[in-house]
Amino acid sequence: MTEHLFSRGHTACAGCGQALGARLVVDAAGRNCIITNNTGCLEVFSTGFPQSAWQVPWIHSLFENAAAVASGVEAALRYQGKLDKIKVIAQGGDGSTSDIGFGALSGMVERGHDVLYVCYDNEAYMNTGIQRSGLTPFDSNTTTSPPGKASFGNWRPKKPLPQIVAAHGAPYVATASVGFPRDVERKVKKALSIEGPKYIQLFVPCPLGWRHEARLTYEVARLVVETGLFPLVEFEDGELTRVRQIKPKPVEEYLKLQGRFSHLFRDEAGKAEIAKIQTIADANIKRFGLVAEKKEKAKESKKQEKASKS
Amino acid sequence: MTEHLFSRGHTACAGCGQALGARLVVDAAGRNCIITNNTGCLEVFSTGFPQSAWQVPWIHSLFENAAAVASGVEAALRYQGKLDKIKVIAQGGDGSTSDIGFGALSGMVERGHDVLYVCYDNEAYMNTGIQRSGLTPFDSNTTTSPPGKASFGNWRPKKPLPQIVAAHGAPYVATASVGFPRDVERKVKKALSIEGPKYIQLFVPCPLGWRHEARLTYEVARLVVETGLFPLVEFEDGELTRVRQIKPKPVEEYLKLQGRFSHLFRDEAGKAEIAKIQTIADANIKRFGLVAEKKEKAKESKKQEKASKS
Amino acid sequence: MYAPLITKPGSSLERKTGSWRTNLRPKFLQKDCIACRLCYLICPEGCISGKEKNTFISDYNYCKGCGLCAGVCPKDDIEMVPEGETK
Amino acid sequence: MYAPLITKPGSSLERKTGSWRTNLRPKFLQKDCIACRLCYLICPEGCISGKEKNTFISDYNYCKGCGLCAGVCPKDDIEMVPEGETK
Amino acid sequence: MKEIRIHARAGQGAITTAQLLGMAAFAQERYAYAFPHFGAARMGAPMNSFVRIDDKEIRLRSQVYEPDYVLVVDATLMRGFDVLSGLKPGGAVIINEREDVPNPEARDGANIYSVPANKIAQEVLGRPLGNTVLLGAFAAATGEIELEALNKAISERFAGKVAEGNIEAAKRGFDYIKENYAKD
Amino acid sequence: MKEIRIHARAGQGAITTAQLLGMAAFAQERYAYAFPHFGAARMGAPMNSFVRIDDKEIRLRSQVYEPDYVLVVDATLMRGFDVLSGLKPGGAVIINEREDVPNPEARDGANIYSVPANKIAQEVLGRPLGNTVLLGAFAAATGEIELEALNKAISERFAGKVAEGNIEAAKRGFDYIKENYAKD
Amino acid sequence: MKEFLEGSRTVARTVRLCRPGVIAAYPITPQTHIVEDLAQMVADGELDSQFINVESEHSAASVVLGAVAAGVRAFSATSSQGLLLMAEVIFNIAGMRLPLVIVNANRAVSAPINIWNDHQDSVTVRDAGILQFYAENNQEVADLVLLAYRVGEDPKISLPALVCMDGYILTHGHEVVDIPEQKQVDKFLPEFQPVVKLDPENPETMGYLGTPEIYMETRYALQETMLEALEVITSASQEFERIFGRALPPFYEAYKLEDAERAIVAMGSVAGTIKEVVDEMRQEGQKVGLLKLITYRPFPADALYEALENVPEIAVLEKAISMGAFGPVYTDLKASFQGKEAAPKISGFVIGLGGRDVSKDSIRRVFEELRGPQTPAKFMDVKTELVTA
Amino acid sequence: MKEFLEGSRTVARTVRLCRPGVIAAYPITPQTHIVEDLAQMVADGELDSQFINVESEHSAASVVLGAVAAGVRAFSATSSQGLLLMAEVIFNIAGMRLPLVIVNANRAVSAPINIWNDHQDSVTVRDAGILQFYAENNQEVADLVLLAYRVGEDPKISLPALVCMDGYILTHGHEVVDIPEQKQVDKFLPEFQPVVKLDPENPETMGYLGTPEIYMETRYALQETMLEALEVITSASQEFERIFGRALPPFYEAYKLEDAERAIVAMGSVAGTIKEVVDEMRQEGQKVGLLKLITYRPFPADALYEALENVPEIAVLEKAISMGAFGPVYTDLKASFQGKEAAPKISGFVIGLGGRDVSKDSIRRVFEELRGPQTPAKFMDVKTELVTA
Ligand SMILES: Cc1ncc(C[n+]2csc(CCOP(=O)(O)OP(=O)(O)O)c2C)c(N)n1
Ligand SMILES: Cc1ncc(C[n+]2csc(CCOP(=O)(O)OP(=O)(O)O)c2C)c(N)n1
Ligand code: SF4
Ligand code: SF4
Ligand code: SF4
Ligand code: SF4
Ligand code: SF4
Ligand code: SF4
Ligand SMILES: [Mg+2]
Ligand SMILES: [Mg+2]
Repeated sequence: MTEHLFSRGHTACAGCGQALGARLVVDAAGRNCIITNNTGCLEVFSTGFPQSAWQVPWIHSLFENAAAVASGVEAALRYQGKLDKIKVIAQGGDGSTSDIGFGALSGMVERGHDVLYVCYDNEAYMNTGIQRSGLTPFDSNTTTSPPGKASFGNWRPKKPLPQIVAAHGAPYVATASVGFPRDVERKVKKALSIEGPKYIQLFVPCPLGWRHEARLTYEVARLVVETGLFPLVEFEDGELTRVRQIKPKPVEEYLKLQGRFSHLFRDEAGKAEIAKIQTIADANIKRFGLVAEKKEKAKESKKQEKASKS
Repeated sequence: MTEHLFSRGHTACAGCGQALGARLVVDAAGRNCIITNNTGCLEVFSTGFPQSAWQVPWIHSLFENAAAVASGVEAALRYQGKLDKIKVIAQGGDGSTSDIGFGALSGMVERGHDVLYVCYDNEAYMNTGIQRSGLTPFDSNTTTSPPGKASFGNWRPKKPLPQIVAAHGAPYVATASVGFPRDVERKVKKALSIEGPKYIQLFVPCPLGWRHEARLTYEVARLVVETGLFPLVEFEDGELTRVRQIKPKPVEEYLKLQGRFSHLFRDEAGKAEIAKIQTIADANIKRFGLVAEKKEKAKESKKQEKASKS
Repeated sequence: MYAPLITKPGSSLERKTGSWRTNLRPKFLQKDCIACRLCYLICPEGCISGKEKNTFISDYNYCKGCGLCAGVCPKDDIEMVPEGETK
Repeated sequence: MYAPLITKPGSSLERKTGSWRTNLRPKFLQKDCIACRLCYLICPEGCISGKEKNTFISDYNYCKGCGLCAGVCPKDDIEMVPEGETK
Repeated sequence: MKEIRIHARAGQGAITTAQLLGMAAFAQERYAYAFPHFGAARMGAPMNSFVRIDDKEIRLRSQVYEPDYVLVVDATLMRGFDVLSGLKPGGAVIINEREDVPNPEARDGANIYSVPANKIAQEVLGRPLGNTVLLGAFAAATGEIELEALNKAISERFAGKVAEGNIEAAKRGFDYIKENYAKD
Repeated sequence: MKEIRIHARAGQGAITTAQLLGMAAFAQERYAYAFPHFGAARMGAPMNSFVRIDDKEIRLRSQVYEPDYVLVVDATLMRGFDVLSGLKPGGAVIINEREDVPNPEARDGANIYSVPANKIAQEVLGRPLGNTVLLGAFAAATGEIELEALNKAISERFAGKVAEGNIEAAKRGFDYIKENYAKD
Repeated sequence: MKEFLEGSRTVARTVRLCRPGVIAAYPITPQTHIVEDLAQMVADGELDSQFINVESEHSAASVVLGAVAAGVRAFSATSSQGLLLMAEVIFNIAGMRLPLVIVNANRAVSAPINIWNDHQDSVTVRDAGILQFYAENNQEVADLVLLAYRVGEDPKISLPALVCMDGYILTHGHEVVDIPEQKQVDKFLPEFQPVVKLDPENPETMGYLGTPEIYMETRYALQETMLEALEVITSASQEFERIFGRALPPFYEAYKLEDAERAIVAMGSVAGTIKEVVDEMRQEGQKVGLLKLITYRPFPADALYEALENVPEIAVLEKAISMGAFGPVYTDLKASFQGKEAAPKISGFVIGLGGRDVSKDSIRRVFEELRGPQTPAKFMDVKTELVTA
Repeated sequence: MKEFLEGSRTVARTVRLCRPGVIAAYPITPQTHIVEDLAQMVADGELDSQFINVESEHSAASVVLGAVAAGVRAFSATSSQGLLLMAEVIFNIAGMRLPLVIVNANRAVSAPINIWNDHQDSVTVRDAGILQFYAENNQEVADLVLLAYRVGEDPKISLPALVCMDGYILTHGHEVVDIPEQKQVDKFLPEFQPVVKLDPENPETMGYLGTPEIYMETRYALQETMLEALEVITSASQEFERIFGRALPPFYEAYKLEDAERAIVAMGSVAGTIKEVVDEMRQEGQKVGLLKLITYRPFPADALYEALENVPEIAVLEKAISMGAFGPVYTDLKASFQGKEAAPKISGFVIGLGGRDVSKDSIRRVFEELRGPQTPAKFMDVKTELVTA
């Protein structure tokens, strides 16, 4: 059996996108890396004492500090003169990354540490039972953004974290999805070839939290890209440098597979909500030029929108 | 005597840009506001027990949580049905805003609270004696980024906080400088007329920490804008909508007034550093189109830089 | 002396999560396989191995039966079958 | 009962920071003033008052002598003078 | 006081099962304490839940070590694990039977009830979730709770169709025991 | 043990002054403890620093309540504040004199030395920072430290021109006392 | 009305009866069900409250701080790492004299990370000036939430309160509880009348710089107020019984203590198990008893002394320890006895850390060990061989 | 070499001698001068170390955690709010058994905000499993930094340590100190040999999930290790004297205690003032003495009992209090005496909070008050009228 650097025998749910994602990342990184991990599903399902799934040096400290711990590991390697040989990777879920651990991530990027940060984006706090995070998408049903008589679920848009990190001026920022495993591999390798702080936001479906069948993880992870809801993009030094173009599918195709959106398929009001979600996809398509033929048009309209100067 | 809402008798240093800035902000906001304040010079020089300079309800809790406390105040006012009558302002120095309190600010913006956040940017931790913050500019001499045999001072660029907050999608983001007091007034009023999270980064010279004469506060605050080092810009919903155009002056004019840059004026190596700082100004001028005649050209080159799509 | 407890790298191999599989498991038909390695890449357990065409196989000691491999195979060369059936 | 200590709004007025001024103070010439209010706007102490032309004045009980008002006045109608001098 | 141990995999409703049992006891004006015991469980991982039932307030907070009854929601858990462990002499084990997993040998006077709960559930609910069938069987086998009380619990816990289906499922489980096992 | 209280405004070098005094004592192989006492001082706000000098290790950590000597770096602080407060009988006060502020009346045998320190500093250093002048005057007036020790302290604390200037300033302060005050 | 409910739901239902205007919390196992239930109530329009999904516990505490400062009753819940991350804010809330209630689902602290029950989290903030109550069962949790609001909001007190419930054991345990009527609660808990608040009509400055001239006085006032809270708790507990017809002893519950020769002092759900063992051992003729400590801060030193002075052998059973020293309750209790007339043997036992189950057998062994020499911090039920090198 | 130095500079100089590879800190008054000095040394190329300007104390502690986990000696410094914000990380570092040294410039905690000295910050983390030492003067601070590294890095111990120095009084106080030679330090403090570390050659998994099956054992090991540290401190202190030719008593310093009828127990710089008063009162013929506690965690309970058992009246003087209870040292000390043969009168006094100056007169009054009835937590030098409504 070909040995992976993330071993079987971990305790993730069947079909877990994050388990898949973590394996892709560490296999792409290779043996000479050190990983720091925030608290979350990944940490729990890979390190229940006395077993560990990790074949590379790995450390978990707290929920919010993987970026800071990685900064310390990086500084230590720099001090030891080993930084050219050993790569440092910090990782965490969307919750730890966009919310409680965002200060530490922002600090790490601002200081320019030579660390790749990977955010496993399953769009909610899964480890604690599916609560809303800053990366939970609009109208998603989570236990702290439940639909109800007075609510359609999460009432805020998904925090645009890749753009935010890119706005920090990080040398490399990318989004990726486990629906495109080779692309994940390429981006991890590319990131590790660049010096300074790098950020990859990796879309990882969670069958348990999203209430889709385990076998649909791959499909869901492709559809989110193909609808335009999660564009695959790359930024270098804050500038958008590459996007994966799509032939947009309607968002329903993506939403209907998942229990977390099932409340939108009940009545007319739900339809109106789906239309709003379509608007989000359309805005992404426009903003990032995801569709080839519309490329020029998009540029056009951008020009018109252009800032009025005073 | 016309009554200000920030009273005289506070204990700021003579010529303090932050004292001036705070007065401009609260006077523009008017009586019907509640202010939450991070720890920092402003809090210390305005509220040494038993005196307070504030004529509006004001609260300080900790160094890092003004944005969260403001979120709570806002929620309480919303619950009481008073949010249309009372404005909520959170404020803090550059250190609390860009570093330790950035997680709370990011969370506040992400959740969409109806709060204006004002960052008093004096480019270092002044209250604790002039240490480097994320907003300290390149090569600035602070006590934790001192020049020395092995250093020219702060080795990182200033964290692009306005762009970062704008990338969150905040409805309104602006930069301002106490060198342009009426502009400050206008921006505060404009911000308060918009619903949702707003962010103003207000440039406030610190004669003590920057080692410039107290009487130069106004001039320094103008020159930083006129050199392009601190562009006055406005973003709405993440898009740049307005900039103040300048006739660029060389950065030396700005730097030479301040002791924090005096180590750059000693020798040739220093000159090379000043040239780097000029590059920063030039990049700003280009990126934000600060110079009228170059406007079209800037657009041109932007087009060329445009992302290659795959 | 009271030592810190230490876990060993890859010791999760001791935990045979194959027992979690209660309904279906993948059957590798080994007929039309083109060795695209997609199944290998996509398995969240990392329990698929194989190199040449028609050699891919899952380690049932760990396979949780999620069905991703079957879904991803471009040649429909993997089928999910009830637990009882033989490979 | 042990009550929380409370400060009163604007009570900083009790603190006469004018005593910090040791060298110079602004002299409002009240000659060429155009009532642009810039001095009023720029004073970090907020201790300048005035409405009409040539009525602007500083409250020396608080003025720290920073000199900003003198610097900002477009008409050079404010001058920094040694402490001893009279207004 | 009677103590019950429930074996299931995370995601198979062991907590709801325990809760329904407690609710049923409460419906009979008895006291109950129902509580789960996880590892940091992920879907599929083995876990337990426990129930205590008594006529007076329940104060004991420890896990159940010597159950009077055991419910096995997922028979595959019996592979390599002795579900009879700690069972009080004369206690009962109710198993959601599965063809490919043999039931344990009875010992120490244990009563073993084997119910095709998932199969029944598939028929009644359209899904192989045999928990309420097992609870019906439990009511019949042990007499600790009455079927009506269980129905009341189910109607409180679920709504509409789901409730109806589960009430039917419970009844089927109850009947299955009555029909297949002589009272003892 | 001798105790010294220094009055200044934040930014006027009270801490350095205290430090130099301690260093000078140390240069004479004595022990010293020099420490500041701020409010949350901003430039211009009144503040104190303290020095203790002794022939043995100094253990006392409280503020100085009954100084043997007082140094007034900024005479404007005497407006509305009695700098003699707590002064030991026969103690000395050395004041950086200023025309527009009257010196206090001597009482309880206090010796009051008035030195145009800022003026001298302006001449010597080109800046009205009379601290080292005052220290020179202190040396002359009290005999607690020797001028050479003070010079040593200044050379350690400052470098090059600045050191030279301050050594000259200290000397001028020393001489000023010697010339203007009879020894007592 | 009596119902069979999960502990977390019991809390959520009780909190709803308290009509908080702002709820802010950050998810952490095993507190999550509490806030999830509250979120659902708000989503369903059953609870008129601003529910703020914050980005960290530091901010959760800061949001409720802001809300109370603006004059609105507020609620939060947390656990373990969350409470530690709040520590700075909790000291601050107490120092600012802002009353609010936080429910803590007691859980062990990292490292190693562990999501199961012990008391290390809440005892760690025992210095802060936040009232602390520990519940044996879910009825008590509910009752203590009501009491905590009532005492904390008393204008004489104006302090935050932490209501502690054992993680999983109570939070995820379903049992029979009596949920009071809204009008009973409204009677017990009148509208919140803040002592100070943020209000443009009367602009106060809150959270000023406390110079050495007054800082110590504010700390003194906090300590004295804490001690005054002992009285307020007593009267509130009487009022509680009057309104709800159910006793809620103010500081502790004495169980078969009168003639006890050996007694255990303990907090939280383990008290139930101890009661069972006490009953069994009493049946065997052994004079054993229990003192269940409910109010841990303020520490009712005198009341405890009186309750225990005649018991010759006392075991303090704790789910926490101050590393390198002793269990916190043990330490406080010993301090309350030292130098007094009664000099019982007081031993300390550490038990049930990180979800280690506490069986009846463990308790019996404590009663037995208690007869031996005095022990300061004996760990029960540990496999020492695992960690001995 | 003897020099006249500021306390902060003394620390920076000593830290440089310890050759830390990574330094991370966040500024907070009155710790700032320490890190500023270190920053300057790095900028000047005089110290080969990675100096990380972090964005918060939570991250400062996390950065040094990461550095030590990667096998490099690390240093941090903080104070007050900073230490509270680190609390979660400090428990974690201790639980992960990572040795490092943090200097804490002791300062009061908010609210109200106050930048002056007391001990509330460091005592608040006394449960964490971090060694705690308190210094009377700057020589002792320097010496304790050396000792802390040596003990913490001992492979039997492998624990973090907090060296506490009084804010302003010591950090900003200039005095005569003897800074050791580099080669002496290198002898006392050999290269750091981590017990576990992150290394691709030998890939360990650190900070795993500790299930109930093993969690309690890790806590037990931590407590036992803390107690073992008592021995290691003793032998390190002997070694210290051998190498540096200067005594550094391991747990406490006894000052005129042998025949004392009244004694004060205290930590930190106030001990100096007390010594002065003891000398004065001895001159007056009063048999008074001092026990200066240096090692607070682990708490040397037995050693303290032995040192104090013959003193009939003991005052514990503290710059901290557990609100609603007593001073932390008082509590620990009382606990160490309760049930023992010697039953002195032990009174608690709270003093010097938030920079309230402690004068010789205050100390005298404590000695006098000590004669009166036992007091649990008497606040000295407070203007009670300020806060009594
Ligand atoms: C300070 C702190 N707060 C809360 C928690 C509880 N907690 C642990 S993991 C987690 C959710 C993780 O969510 P995410 O980062 O999205 O990772 P996921 O589990 O979804 O992969 C939470 C809330 C904690 N461990 N520490
Ligand atoms: C948790 C915590 N860490 C550190 C501090 C110390 N501190 C108080 S104010 C301050 C600097 C403030 O800098 P900035 O926010 O830029 O405001 P400024 O004083 O420059 O106006 C620091 C480091 C603190 N109060 N709390
Ligand atoms: S809950 Fe979601 S993220 Fe966690 S293990 Fe299961 S599938 Fe993976
Ligand atoms: S230090 Fe700077 S910011 Fe602070 S009061 Fe002085 S001038 Fe203003
Ligand atoms: S069914 Fe799932 S776990 Fe099993 S081999 Fe296929 S992908 Fe892997
Ligand atoms: S996915 Fe299908 S074709 Fe590709 S390697 Fe696997 S079995 Fe072969
Ligand atoms: S000198 Fe400065 S403080 Fe005085 S009035 Fe002018 S601006 Fe105001
Ligand atoms: S700035 Fe000059 S002209 Fe303008 S109002 Fe003031 S004094 Fe008059
Ligand atoms: Mg997630
Ligand atoms: Mg600043």
